[in-house]
Amino acid sequence: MYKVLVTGNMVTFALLINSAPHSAQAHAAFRFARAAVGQGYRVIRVFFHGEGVYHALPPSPPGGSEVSLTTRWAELARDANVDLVLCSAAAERRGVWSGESGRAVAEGFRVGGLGQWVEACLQAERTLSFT
Amino acid sequence: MYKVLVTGNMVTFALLINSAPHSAQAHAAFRFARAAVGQGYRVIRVFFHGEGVYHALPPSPPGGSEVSLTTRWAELARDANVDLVLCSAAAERRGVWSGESGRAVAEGFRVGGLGQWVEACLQAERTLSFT
Amino acid sequence: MDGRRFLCVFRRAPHTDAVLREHLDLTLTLAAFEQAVELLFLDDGVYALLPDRQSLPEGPPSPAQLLAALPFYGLEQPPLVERESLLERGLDGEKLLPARHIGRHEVAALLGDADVVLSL
Amino acid sequence: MDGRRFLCVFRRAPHTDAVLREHLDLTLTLAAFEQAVELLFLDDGVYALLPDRQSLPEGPPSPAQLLAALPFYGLEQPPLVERESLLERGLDGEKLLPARHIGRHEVAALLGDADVVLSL
Amino acid sequence: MATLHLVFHPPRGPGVPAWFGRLRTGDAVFLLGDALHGIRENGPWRSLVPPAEGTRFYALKDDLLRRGIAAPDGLNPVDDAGFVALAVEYRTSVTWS
Amino acid sequence: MATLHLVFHPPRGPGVPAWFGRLRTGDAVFLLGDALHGIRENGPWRSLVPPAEGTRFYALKDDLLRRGIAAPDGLNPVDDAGFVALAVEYRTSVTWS
Repeated sequence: MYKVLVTGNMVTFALLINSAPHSAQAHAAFRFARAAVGQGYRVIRVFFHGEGVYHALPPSPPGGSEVSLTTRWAELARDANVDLVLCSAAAERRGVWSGESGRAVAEGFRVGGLGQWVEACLQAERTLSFT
Repeated sequence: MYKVLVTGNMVTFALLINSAPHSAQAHAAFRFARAAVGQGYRVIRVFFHGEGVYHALPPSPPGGSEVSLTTRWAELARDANVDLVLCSAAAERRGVWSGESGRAVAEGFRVGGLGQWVEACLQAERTLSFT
Repeated sequence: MDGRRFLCVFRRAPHTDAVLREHLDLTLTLAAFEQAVELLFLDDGVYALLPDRQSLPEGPPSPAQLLAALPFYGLEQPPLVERESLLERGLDGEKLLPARHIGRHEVAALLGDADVVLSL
Repeated sequence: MDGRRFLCVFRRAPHTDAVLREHLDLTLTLAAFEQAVELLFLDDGVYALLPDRQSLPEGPPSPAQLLAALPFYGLEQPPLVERESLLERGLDGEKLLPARHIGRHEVAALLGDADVVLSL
Repeated sequence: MATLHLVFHPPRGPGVPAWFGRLRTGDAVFLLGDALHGIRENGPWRSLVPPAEGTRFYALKDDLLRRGIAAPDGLNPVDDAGFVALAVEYRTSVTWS
Repeated sequence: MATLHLVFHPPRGPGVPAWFGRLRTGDAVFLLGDALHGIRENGPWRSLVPPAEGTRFYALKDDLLRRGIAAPDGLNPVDDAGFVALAVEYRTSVTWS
């Protein structure tokens, strides 16, 4: 659970993740988002592009000691209202999602277009790329 | 379709793929295997480890101009009897496969253990790593 | 929504099929939203600016073919390329696609003056 | 099945969580099949041989912790490390985990004399 | 306006890295993950910290601890909240990986 | 026994790459993908081909064509079947990426 401080007029963030879940960039992105939310900042959207779309594979049932980044992102999204958007073209190209077969992405993630990333860049006051 | 020449006493190969499908290494591995089979050599096993397990995500229904490496590997496996094995631990860690939920891997691929890679190394006369 | 100045930084070798294509799609979407967009090629990204020399083997479009589409999406200014990245790779003598050459010391100002930097 | 001499070459920086772990699992499986296995660390792989200095933050096991398990799987010989890779990274003065130091010119013979080389 | 440079890659040779030439006074450098190896005692980036021209260097305490690296003078160890504070302070950021 | 070296990475600086120091007489080098950029007319690896000590260099014709690179003397362009023939000829192979 992440405590969200309600404060006025705080900086907002949009994050671009272009790297697969087991990269240093992917870990840094999650730690950044978690800390930002914990400090009361708003992360309006995280956009998963390129190899980053592998984040949205539904995680295996818990059992081992590792909690996947996918699960941790989903929890953060739920608790702090972060919009996790997958690029549809990149996801389809990699077999992570298919519009036709209705293959599902992990809970907490949704599929969208590049336009949603542009919108996020225009709304947020800070944009960070984890690529 | 790949024409398989039947010849005696030819060199056998085992391939290790550690890279995601859109890498140069992944493409080189497929081209190598296709050519080897086309020349009548036997590729006894291809083992997908690390980021290589993303090869086994079921491809999106065809529509675009790109045919995925996943589909091409499956065709090669069928036509030339190549055993495509996914490392179960690496696949589970990345959400590509789950023993408990019965999530399926792409047609032509199967899930196995590291022991199957060792066996392939002991049987094959040549081992190549595409990592 | 206000207009912003975007700087898209291309840092990777372009021939691994989907990468350049996906990054350009993102850039073209910015243009479609009528944003001010600069493309900057540096480090291994500069290899994207090598022209095709002859007819190509079948396969995905070449970097040169992909970049040729930019003007049709309103990106009429040629991209920026960092001179030192070319030099370090022995590409300073090579014929390149049209580009505006800048020095490494000028990159800091481009980064700082943009509203949004996308590292691709 | 006959016995073969395996050379496992570790070339990547080890801290990106799953990578070293997965490569070591593969190596330990070779040992479990009673094969002759040498581990060779070079390029950015040599960072795996830095010992832990103090108690670590919570998280996945450190490279040093992972490597400490090798003897329990029958890999009692310390791994090989390439001297030039250490030197190029300024690690030649650092305290390292136990390893057998070899020169770059010796790597060719190791590669050629192995029955199977796995590049990890 | 000043930029926050996020560096993720380890050193690729003995020379000055390309990103160092793309800094200007007032910029900050955040070394992440394996980039920290650059500033080990004899690492190729050690002499760049702190540079002559007021660029500030930062790293995560966890990343330093995990790699057994003592922060040299001029490198500021921060926690995750410090990372966020930097992203607020600097209007743009760029990633070198 | 001789080894086939599969090189996938582009040059990382002006010097001699680490893999070059790991060759011995009789070994072969196969440059793949972006490694080809190393042997452009002024590329940092151009002078390594052909080396003094009988190492042979190979590349895929397609990779050369796609990057607009003319094969220098001492570099043998082959097709996919040629790649396989090399893997048969050399008993071990190693990948540098």
